[in-house]
Amino acid sequence: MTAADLPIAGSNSDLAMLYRTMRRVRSFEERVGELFVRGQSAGSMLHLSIGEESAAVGVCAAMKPQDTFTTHHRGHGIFLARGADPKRMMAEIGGKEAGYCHGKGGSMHIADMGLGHLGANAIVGGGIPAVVGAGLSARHKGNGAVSVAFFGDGATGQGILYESMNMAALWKLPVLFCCINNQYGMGTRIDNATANTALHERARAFGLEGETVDGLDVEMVAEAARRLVDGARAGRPGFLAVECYRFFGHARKDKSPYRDQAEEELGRAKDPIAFARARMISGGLLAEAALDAIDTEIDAEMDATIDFAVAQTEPPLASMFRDVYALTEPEPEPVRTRIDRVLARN
Amino acid sequence: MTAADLPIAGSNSDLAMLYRTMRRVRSFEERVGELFVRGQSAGSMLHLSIGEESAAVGVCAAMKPQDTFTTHHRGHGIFLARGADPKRMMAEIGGKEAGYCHGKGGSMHIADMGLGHLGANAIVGGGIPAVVGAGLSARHKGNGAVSVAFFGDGATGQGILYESMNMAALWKLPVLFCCINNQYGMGTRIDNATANTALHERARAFGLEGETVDGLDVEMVAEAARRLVDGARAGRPGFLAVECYRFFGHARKDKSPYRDQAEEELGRAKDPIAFARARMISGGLLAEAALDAIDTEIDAEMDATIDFAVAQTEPPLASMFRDVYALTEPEPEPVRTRIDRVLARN
Amino acid sequence: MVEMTYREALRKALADAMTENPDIVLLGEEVGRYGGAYGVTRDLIKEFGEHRVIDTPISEAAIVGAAVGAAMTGLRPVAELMYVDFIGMTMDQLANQAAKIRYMFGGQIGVPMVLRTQGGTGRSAGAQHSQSLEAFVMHTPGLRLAMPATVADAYHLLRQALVRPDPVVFIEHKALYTMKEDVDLDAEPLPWGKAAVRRSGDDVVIVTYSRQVHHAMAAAATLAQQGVEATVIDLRTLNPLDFETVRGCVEKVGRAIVVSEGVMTAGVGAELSARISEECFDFLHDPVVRVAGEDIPISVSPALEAGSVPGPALIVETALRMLA
Amino acid sequence: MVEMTYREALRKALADAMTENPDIVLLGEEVGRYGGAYGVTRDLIKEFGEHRVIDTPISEAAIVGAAVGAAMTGLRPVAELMYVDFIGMTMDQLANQAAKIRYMFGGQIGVPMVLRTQGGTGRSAGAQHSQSLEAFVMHTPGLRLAMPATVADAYHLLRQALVRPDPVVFIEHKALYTMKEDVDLDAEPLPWGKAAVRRSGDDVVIVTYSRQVHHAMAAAATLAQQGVEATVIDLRTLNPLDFETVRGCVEKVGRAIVVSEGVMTAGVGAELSARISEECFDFLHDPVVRVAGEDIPISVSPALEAGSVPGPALIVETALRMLA
Ligand SMILES: Cc1ncc(C[n+]2csc(CCOP(=O)(O)OP(=O)(O)O)c2C)c(N)n1
Ligand SMILES: Cc1ncc(C[n+]2csc(CCOP(=O)(O)OP(=O)(O)O)c2C)c(N)n1
Ligand SMILES: [Mg+2]
Ligand SMILES: [Mg+2]
Repeated sequence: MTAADLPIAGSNSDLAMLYRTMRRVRSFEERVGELFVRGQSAGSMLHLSIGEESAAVGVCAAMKPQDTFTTHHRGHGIFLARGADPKRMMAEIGGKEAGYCHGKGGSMHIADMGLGHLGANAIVGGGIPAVVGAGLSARHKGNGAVSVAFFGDGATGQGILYESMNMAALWKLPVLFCCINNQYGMGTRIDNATANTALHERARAFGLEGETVDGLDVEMVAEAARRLVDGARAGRPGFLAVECYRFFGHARKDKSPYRDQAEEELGRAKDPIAFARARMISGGLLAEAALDAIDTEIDAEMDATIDFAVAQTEPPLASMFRDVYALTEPEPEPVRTRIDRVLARN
Repeated sequence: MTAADLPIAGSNSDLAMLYRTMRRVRSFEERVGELFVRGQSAGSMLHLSIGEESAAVGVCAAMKPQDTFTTHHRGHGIFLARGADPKRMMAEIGGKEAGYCHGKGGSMHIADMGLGHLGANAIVGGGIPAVVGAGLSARHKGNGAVSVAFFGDGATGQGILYESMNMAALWKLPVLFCCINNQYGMGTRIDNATANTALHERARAFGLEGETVDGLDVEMVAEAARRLVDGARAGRPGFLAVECYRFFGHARKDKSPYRDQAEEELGRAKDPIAFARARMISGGLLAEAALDAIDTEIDAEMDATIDFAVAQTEPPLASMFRDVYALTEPEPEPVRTRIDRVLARN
Repeated sequence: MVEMTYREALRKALADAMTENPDIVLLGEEVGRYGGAYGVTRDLIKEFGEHRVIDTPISEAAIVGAAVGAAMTGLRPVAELMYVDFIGMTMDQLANQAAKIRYMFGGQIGVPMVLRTQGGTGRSAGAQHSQSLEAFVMHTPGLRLAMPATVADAYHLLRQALVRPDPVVFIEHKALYTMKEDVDLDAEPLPWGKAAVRRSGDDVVIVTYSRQVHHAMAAAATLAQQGVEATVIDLRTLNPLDFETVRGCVEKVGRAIVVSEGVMTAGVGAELSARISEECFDFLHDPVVRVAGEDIPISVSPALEAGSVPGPALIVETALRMLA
Repeated sequence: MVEMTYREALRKALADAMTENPDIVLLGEEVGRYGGAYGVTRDLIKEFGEHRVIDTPISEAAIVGAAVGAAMTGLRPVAELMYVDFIGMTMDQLANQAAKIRYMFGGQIGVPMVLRTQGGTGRSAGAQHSQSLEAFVMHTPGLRLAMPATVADAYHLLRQALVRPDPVVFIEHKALYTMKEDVDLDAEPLPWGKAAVRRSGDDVVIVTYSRQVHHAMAAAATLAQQGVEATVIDLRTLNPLDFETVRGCVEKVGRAIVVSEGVMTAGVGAELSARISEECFDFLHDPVVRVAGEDIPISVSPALEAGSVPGPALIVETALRMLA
């Protein structure tokens, strides 16, 4: 399946479609949480993007089929917004053979070349410089592709972000740096990680177009993203910070003891899905009932992803040695084989 | 010899003293070149600071005895401005036992704890984060020490600079980041390394006080440095870019084929020493003859550093195993000893 | 004797050392308010304040670099690297700065810092959160390296690391944090740099460290049931390396298996196997066998993850075949 | 046959490959206008333009990271790391990204890039510009590693690296750039991954690579004058490692010396010594001996620098004593 022949979920930016996509993201993330509770996930390092759906959906809506992107560890929503198959995603999160990466990558290492997903990354900032390289490829091939690096506010602590922004600006590459600022890096609130939280100012100081947008309104996010993605395509690389709030703990086991109730309630009140829903109803775009119907349909689709993932098989043990190197190369020699040879003399 | 009992050369900032110190730096650097030509230097990786004396001298003039600093690979002038013994410096550059580091460090790794010199570094950007740690120490001990990181424009390509500036701003540490912008990193002119050459803007975006000053006028540099060093001491970390020009090649063997005559002449015309000299004469501060006398005296002193260095002995071979670990620890076992043990059976 | 977990012992070592030495400061990601990703520094910020337990931005390179500068100016920093997998971002500050400063500067100054981190498999954390990278450190002159396997060593090695004059990389194992042991912390500890013979037997010597010590002990117990007596050596520190203890046991027994969780090729097992083969040549009845991690990345799939590293079964099987 | 330097051969390999494959781009510090710190890329920017020979800011981590992204999107990047000593800043992008992407993503995509760099002593460049750090790479599954010793290999191994499907770290030796040899580049080269037996002798096998091959050959010549015949194996690539060739020679001769310039502990020599001892156990008359760099940093003092690494004399001395 390639980006070309697949309907990029976000690429239609009318509000109903944006709502639907955000709703699919949230419904999926809720099911990821359930997969964990049912002990069917591979590990507990599962980072839900609930509360920041507008960033994933709004920015993906501005991307074209030939565009590419990398994400951070909290990337489920971005990939779904790009048109991922939730079943294969859930299977990967369960560490199953049917997953996007055959159970080797898991939640933090999902990728799909068909959709231009150059990979999620478990290293904070680790996926950022790749878009500079993708930008060089686009320039070289003249294929008009933009490459977007999605990362969190915490990644602004990583020097490689600045090295990458400097290169993109210097070479005028078709690149967008998208910072999903959910206010927290694990237990550290952004103002405990930096003295100036107006992150776009740094990008401007390096010569990039830099903006910050409120993630509450997905239409505003989509609009800002379109401006910056189109600018990047025209050789004006950019930076977009989307302000939102991480509704739940950092990973499945974190109950956020480090922040208080009041702050959480305030943060969760900034719900882009509820906001879009209200606007559609008040604007007479869609009636409550119609929206409920959409939600029910989506929840049913997402319920199925759990059953699918649970039903899948673990990758075969021998697959462990596959894909360390290209298939045309010999696989690494198993330790057992080496021990056998050493002990063969006996 | 400690900073306290040593007259910090730069610490007197009247123009005559600033001139004298700049002149000593240049005279020393010229002798370093001569040491190389005479085949008496340890290697050819010798980076002369000719043309950028005002940065070293102006900033050191703003520092106090308890202050500390790190430098980049082009750090001779900074250390001299701080009050280094040119003989021991030259001996180190010659790789001799009498040098500051007993011939192990050389030109790119001179250090002296007595003068608060935490070390020159051969890794571009490598010495920058140390000042954040020195800042933490000063905060912890309440000794009012400021720590200054000296580095070149090329180091602005290194992410660790931004990680360090972010920490310093976040923690309000007594730290100054001093970028000696001589317009080049090896053969790369600054505008081929970044899209925005107004480097202080980056520092400001991280929440630091940021300024750029023209290195032609050492008094202006000293004034800006005092403002920022005092600010840092008061908990307002800063960044100072000193604009100058690298008069000669990157290292001893580089003839700068990558830049044209015209540009070089323009650059070399920005000579902080000639500028200070002219100002003192026109201002009637010192007469030409008096200045010539100073120059002659300094040149004689610096000539002696070559003779001194050449006369020194190489470090004893056995010293190779010393100082890998503390003297209280056993030295690493020589390869020969290990081979002996293995072959002892024969 | 009190019962305590590996995590609690580490925390107590930090608390006790910080109480004794006011110049010890902790810095790292989430070490303060969050209490450490694995809870080792829980509540230390309440006890010692945020100027001694410093939450940092996500800047591994600068964290280590700041620790270097702090150590050079009179503090005794303990930098925490949340996962040893992130050492790649710090290798310049660690290997080119911390490790070489004393030497390059001719012995003028040392860098008495501790870099605490943790590694290993066991949590389906995937290729970038499950590695065992101690070989990088062992291959870098100037860096000391401690890897505690027991609760008592978690405490004592950390206390000892905090009085060493040189930089110490201290690698914990994520699968051991909840391990409980009865310990008497007042009992005289083994000296720094000394290996521990955890069990003695005359048939085969198993040389290992960190979590694999427990796999080796489990294997030894199984082997005993089959009449095979194994000596198990816990190296405790890889630099300094107590090869004398290894030599003594191997020369007596004549057979050695070296076990490490890190990938086999050019790993710690290679150094141990090479030294034993070179220096105990005339005493070996059989070639040294390396039991180590496969030369592959770690998968999130629990099945593949478990299959990628040694366990008791492989050690038992290897010993039995060696003695067959 | 034409006479050519190691540097010229490398440059020709890049030029020829770039002419054949328009997707090859070079990026790194000073590779363009300056022509490379050691002149390997001199004038290539004039020939191929600044979009294929890209001067970068001083950002090692992002240079490697950009090469990874370029390789994943259809280019064949050759990133230059000016000194292997700077690998510390790139280890995350190299070991956690380039090396693991194919695996983590289940084989969807590879990272066909080459990281060209140079290492070793010989220029009084000091502790941060004289290291031999190939062991870090050899210990990282997913990375191939080539280290040419001859002018012909400088050309052929680089050409071969540029058609490999996986990331290749290509480490040149700074002391070899000016070395001249007569080469016939049209002659069929040895296949990728095959070691070269540079000289055959029945008394001792010397296994090495890169610059130490020349020290080993010089030692072998001296030894021959004293009636000792040495086999000298040039491994050429450390991953893949052609152990079959080593095994064949060692089983025939029964004595082996492994030589590397990098520090001894946990280095490449350890892996080679361990494998030979483990796999050729019954054929060894004597223990394998490692001749390697001292476990110390490199000094700028020419005397100390030279004393820190192996030279022909130590190899000769070791062989003679082994055969005594
Ligand atoms: C290099 C690195 N350092 C630290 C971590 C541990 N870690 C994982 S996520 C995270 C917080 C990241 O915060 P942010 O970038 O804001 O992303 P978010 O989790 O908020 O989406 C940290 C510190 C890591 N995975 N990689
Ligand atoms: C990490 C690192 N990358 C590259 C180099 C090679 N190098 C040495 S100096 C230099 C240029 C530095 O330029 P700048 O920072 O402006 O200092 P200047 O030489 O102009 O004083 C380079 C690229 C190095 N020593 N360290
Ligand atoms: Mg965040
Ligand atoms: Mg410069």
